[in-house]
Amino acid sequence: MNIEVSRRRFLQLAGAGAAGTAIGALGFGEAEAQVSALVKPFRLVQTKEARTTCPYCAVSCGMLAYAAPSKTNKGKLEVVHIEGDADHPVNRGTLCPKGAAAIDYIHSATRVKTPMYRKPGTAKFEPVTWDFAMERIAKLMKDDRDANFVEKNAAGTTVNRWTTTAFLSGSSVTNETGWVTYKVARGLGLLQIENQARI
Amino acid sequence: MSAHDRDSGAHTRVPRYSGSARINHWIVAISFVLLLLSGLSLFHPSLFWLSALFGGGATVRWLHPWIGVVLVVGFIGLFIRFFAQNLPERTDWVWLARIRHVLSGNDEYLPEVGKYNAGQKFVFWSQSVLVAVMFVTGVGLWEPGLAYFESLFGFKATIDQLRAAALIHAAAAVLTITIWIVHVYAAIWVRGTFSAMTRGFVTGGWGWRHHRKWLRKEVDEGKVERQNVTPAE
Amino acid sequence: MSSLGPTFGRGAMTNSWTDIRNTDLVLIMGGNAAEAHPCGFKWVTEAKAERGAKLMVVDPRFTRSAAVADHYAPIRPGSDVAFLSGVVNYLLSNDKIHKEYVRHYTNSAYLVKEGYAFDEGFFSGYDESKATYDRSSWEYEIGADGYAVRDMTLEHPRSVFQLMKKHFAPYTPEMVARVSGTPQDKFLKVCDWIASTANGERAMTIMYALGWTQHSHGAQNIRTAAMIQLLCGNIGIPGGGVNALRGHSNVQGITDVGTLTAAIPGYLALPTESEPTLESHLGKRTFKPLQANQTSYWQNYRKFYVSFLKSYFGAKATPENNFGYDWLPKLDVAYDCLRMFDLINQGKTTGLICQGFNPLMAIASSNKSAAGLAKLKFLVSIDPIETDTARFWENHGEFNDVDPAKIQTEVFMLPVTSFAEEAGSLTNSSRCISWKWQAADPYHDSRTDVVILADLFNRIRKLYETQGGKGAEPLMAVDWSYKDPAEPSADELLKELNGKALVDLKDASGKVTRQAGSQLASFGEMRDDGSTDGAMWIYTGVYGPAGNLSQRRDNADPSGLGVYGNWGFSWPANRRIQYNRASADPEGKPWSERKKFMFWNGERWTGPDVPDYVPTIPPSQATGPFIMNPEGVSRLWVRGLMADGPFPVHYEPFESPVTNPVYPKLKGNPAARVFERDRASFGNAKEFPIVATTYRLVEHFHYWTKGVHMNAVVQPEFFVEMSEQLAAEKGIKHGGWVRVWSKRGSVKGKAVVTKRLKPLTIDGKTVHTVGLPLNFGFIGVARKANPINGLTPPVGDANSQTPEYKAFLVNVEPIVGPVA
Amino acid sequence: MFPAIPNPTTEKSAAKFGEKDMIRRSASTITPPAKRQTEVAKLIDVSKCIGCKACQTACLEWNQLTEEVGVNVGVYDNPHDLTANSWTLMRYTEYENPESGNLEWLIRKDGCMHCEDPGCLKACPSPGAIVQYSNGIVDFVKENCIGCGYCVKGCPFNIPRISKADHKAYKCTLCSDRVAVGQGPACQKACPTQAIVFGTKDEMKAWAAKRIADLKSRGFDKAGLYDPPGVQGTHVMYVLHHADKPQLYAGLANNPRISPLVEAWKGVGKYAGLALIGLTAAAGVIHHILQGPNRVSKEDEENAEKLAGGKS
Repeated sequence: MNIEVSRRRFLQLAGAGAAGTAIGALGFGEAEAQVSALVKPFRLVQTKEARTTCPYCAVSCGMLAYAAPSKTNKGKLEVVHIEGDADHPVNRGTLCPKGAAAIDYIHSATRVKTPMYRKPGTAKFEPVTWDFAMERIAKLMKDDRDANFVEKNAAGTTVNRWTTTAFLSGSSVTNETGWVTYKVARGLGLLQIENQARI
Repeated sequence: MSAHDRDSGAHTRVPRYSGSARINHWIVAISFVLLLLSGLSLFHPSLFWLSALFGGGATVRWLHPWIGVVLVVGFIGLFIRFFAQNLPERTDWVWLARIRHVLSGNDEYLPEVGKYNAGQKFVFWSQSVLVAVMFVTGVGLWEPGLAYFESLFGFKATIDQLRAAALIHAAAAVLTITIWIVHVYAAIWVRGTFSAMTRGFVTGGWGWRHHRKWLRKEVDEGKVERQNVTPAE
Repeated sequence: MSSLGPTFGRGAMTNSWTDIRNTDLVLIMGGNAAEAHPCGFKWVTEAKAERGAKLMVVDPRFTRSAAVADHYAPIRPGSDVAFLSGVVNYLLSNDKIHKEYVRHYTNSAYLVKEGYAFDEGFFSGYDESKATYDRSSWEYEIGADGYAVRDMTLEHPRSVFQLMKKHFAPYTPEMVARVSGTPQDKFLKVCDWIASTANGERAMTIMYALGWTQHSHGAQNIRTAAMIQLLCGNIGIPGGGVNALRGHSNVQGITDVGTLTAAIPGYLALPTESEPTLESHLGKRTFKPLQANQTSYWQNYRKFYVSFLKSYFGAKATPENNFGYDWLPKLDVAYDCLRMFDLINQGKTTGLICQGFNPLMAIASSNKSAAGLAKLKFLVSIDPIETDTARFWENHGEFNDVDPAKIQTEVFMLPVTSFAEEAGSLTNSSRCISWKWQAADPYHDSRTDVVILADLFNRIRKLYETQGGKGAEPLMAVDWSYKDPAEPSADELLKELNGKALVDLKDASGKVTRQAGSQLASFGEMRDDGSTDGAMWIYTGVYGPAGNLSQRRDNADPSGLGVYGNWGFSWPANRRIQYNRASADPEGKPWSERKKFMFWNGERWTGPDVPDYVPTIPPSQATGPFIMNPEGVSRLWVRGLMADGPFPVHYEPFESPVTNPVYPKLKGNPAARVFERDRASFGNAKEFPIVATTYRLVEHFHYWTKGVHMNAVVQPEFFVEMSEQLAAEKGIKHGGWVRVWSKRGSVKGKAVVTKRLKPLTIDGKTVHTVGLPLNFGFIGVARKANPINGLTPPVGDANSQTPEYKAFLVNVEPIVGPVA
Repeated sequence: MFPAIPNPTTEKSAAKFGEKDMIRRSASTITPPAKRQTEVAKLIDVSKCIGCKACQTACLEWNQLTEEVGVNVGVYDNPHDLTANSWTLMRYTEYENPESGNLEWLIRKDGCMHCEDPGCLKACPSPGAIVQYSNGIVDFVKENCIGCGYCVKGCPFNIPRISKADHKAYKCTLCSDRVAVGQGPACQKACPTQAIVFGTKDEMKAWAAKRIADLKSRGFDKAGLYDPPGVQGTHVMYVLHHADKPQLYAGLANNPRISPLVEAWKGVGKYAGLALIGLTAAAGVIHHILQGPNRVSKEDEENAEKLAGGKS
């Protein structure tokens, strides 16, 4: 029994490449065939590792996500295990009860799989295509904007604002997503933009 | 009829157990043997091979308690049938006091005995108690069964109770097996006994020798049958 | 954040998670770090184990933070200012302050101009009819040289120091006990331990979170804490700081990016309609120094603003059109979330898009929110998981008792990728930007937020292109010149946030310092003439010429002080401890060997961190360490920067069991945000005698993990925590069902009767507190519950508009539970 | 900070221990290997534990266990007890310390202690269903388990649980599959405050000593290590602030040893029982040899006939 206790210093830019590499090349068949008599085989063998960040609180712990071909979502890689990144200076490999269970968030029973639409007055959601959903939302927004956009206020100042639609922005999205959100929401002239910072 | 009966030249026979009593007895007896074998397989590693008779340890684990249930149900039948005749009497103490003569086979020095002698009554009562004990403690060891009984009776067994149950179950098993050996041996040693549980009859002589008071009662009630012809088995 | 900014200059966690290991004393108050930030809390346990640090927890409940504390003091919800003011008074009246620090690094010596006053809880300038202050009298006396007047002896009666002594004098230990219910011995132990750090030898860190912000006087809670740290000299030093432990994994980054009603990325301001021209906007914000030789970094505001406009409108932003300033929407009023839901409830807002947001659960007064949602024309939920909001129209029995047929809202749920299915950068609570890599493919039909929003934007723009419509010009002006307009890459977007040179940048001698097209290495390179862009100046450097530094993963720590300077990139300019110049004395020498961090080596500022300072300014110039502030020093007295006063005052919560014992004339924060329509929804102590406070549990994250199986396993069901005394009084059984109701709503749950909550004696009267965890709702795999915000009051903090979730009034009764 | 164990590799690597390192096997006699591996241990520092249950979810996640969503019964303990799917559990105790007057919230992570002298293994009747490796890990081998539940009674800490689904016994494996590739158990890796650390048993004892010194400096005079000698020590140990009163911590055994009942049952009981049975049988045989059968004589029959004849 030899536990290597030295801290590993990790190289910069050490994350895994993008997902979706040829799955066959990873040799999962072999891993599944391996059967050990007593001690179970280590289940991360030949999975694909990527360094990600916990989606929950603002400690923003470093996580390692291990992916393998999905059994239910054919042709796609899905996460099969998550643990803390021991190289991360803040969390040092640890995770809290939420981070340690984050795989169940990915595979949550209430995960939305496909665009869903609820018609006025009905009692259920129905699946729709992306195209239908996006076209309909764009139309609803344009109608509202056309009806309520204010180019100049009473004093004649150019104000270019649209105050009848609100955008609540998530605080667990990436900075880049945040910037796109900002650009889109402000670009439309929205003033009712908020995130979780205040609450 | 056994050779012994022929040798003794019996001409009377007395019904001792009805058909249903015999079936009842043999259900209990077979259950007992199965329980003994399956129980022993879990009792000591050197006997684990016995589990193979049942198809492996896992089968033993689930089968043993169910056989136990069969035994308990059967035993309750026996108990109801026989408990009245097993109530202690004064003569039992005399019989016990003369246990030396019992072991020597000198029945003539013993008081006249009813349907059961004190030894049989001891077997009856001790097995009755032990079956009850085995059942209660057995439930404690019975994984799915325990949960059922717990919800049925609204209690939660503590781990110490369960540990005690395991010990008591094992100790009771040893005792019950020991007493069972005595029971079986007595049936073997006292020749002429087996037919009571196989065919339901004993010879009059057997009754005269071992249970004379009972024989007198049977005679009074006219239950003794004459046999003029030597049986031809 | 709206209190740290006015005090120190920037509104973010001053130190880093890993720096907490350098502390000697930790105060957790207004937060519950062990439960809300377990992996950050590790550094508290580390400081305890390795440095012998002590941990104090002040909380209405004996929390899991308190479980590992050296000292626990109970407090009534909503009385933190009184408690902390008591500490300030203790430090001042016992002269246990870090004198030199206070003299040189705070505005204690500044004279306040004549006319400023404080009387019976009110500052000068209060307008009762508008419930606001005219803050013009809250200013310094300005000398003939144009600079603020100081008295370095701190003796002048109008010096901030003397005003402060007077202001805090009423908060004696007796008063603290009366208001907060904290036994005097427990309070004094806190004071004593804090005072032990009022020197350059020892450090204290304060860790807080929403337990301080979510009050009608939330910002003032933090202000008082910041003052304590300044009096002890604990800002800018390792192991010190006022550390705001933020909620979501990228709430810091998203706050930086500024998806807030009045923000522009990097803490610039969205113009108001009273600022019709670019100059009128910039003029108000380009602060001149208030003292000689001060950095007053906001002097560069226009460079950052113009660079932002260049990123936002691209080539269309020219000097001739004021870089597109006219196209920006102008505020008539700030639309914070309370106002947003007030308008939704009034039917004035007709569309709502929720991106990773569950407002039905998260916003105060859920019943008001639910009624509002039903008036919307359309609602779009962009979330990996189903939210209660997205299903607000669905009947869930007593947990969401609505009639779908009567709700005409069109609702969309758009599946979005989860955290593991996308790449990009996140900024943690201590401002460190780090990259995450994509681990798996998008789940089923889900798409990234970027793809969804780009699609939406492109579709709408196309509609305007083909059909025309109102306000088409500003919409079309937005720059969208991405390589793939349908899917801007994370790499491209981070580069855009960082900024680049648009033409060759030259120094005074004409030498090219940065070639056209090259990424900027620092915001110091930004220009106000349109020759640079950069959407968010504070992030400049994260993706400079050397590449994407958020991807750096070198966890070397040569100083052993937990700096990790080459891990990711910490804004601003990769500084890990803000205001770190204050770790040295005015001569530039460390306050002590024990607290050595940044120092002047005779030629420049050096040390393990990047100096939060111009590295070549010698100590002789007396440039202050708080470079964002025009004073160069921090503010014990914040001038007119806060809506409810330059000094903190104990305000009772809007629903309080007692009259304000310090200033009986005050009824709540006089400047708090309340809509007139909502005033009737406050309950009184007669009907609702019990104080309630809401909080999250360590097993759950807000409203997400009720849909996460394992978390539902370890904490399956809503409950109500209460003391044994209250349970006995009400005949409530441990584990039995109870109903809790306020003036606004009602919830029911199991009673957790505990020794960890105790009744307190407030102003002579016994006050009970119940604890209400917030993590449950009607969608998910955990047991269903009513939204806890059905109980909370619609009142917001005067500065941040954060609702008062942490202290309100309820009543409790035992009930027969549902048959299940 | 106890040094973090490096991240796992996804490359295949040889297991660091296996069948050859077995030192005990239930209901079997085996020859232990000549050389023991370095003993490993998990140290649970109760004084650092914040009761967050990260260990619980990490355990469920790594071991791919699906536990039921329960209910709240007025306490933070969820599930309410160990189950076949919950191999570890936080147990919470509110204790008002009479000496200091302070409330203490004692939170103990319950689970298999990996005893040096494992009662479960001793009680197990099924050969090879429970094994102990020379590094100290006590592991259940599902294929050999018959689900009898004797391990539950044999365990001095009441840890194993029988699955209602497959009727096999389950408990913490100390993540033997992780330890076999040089990793620590999942709970240890997750633990946010390093209240759980993992290493060689000697390292753990040394680390515990440091923690105990810190606790003593904070007024916990009775702080100490829980490595109970009654089971010859354990490979999961606790640092307790009140080592003199382990029962304060949700009934942690004061002086755990294999229950005398179990000892009686599985130790001397086995032999005494078999002996008694054997002796009884032997007595019968001897009696029969010495005494011969007890036969009914001709006279008996005649007397019976006479009796019957007289009456009928």
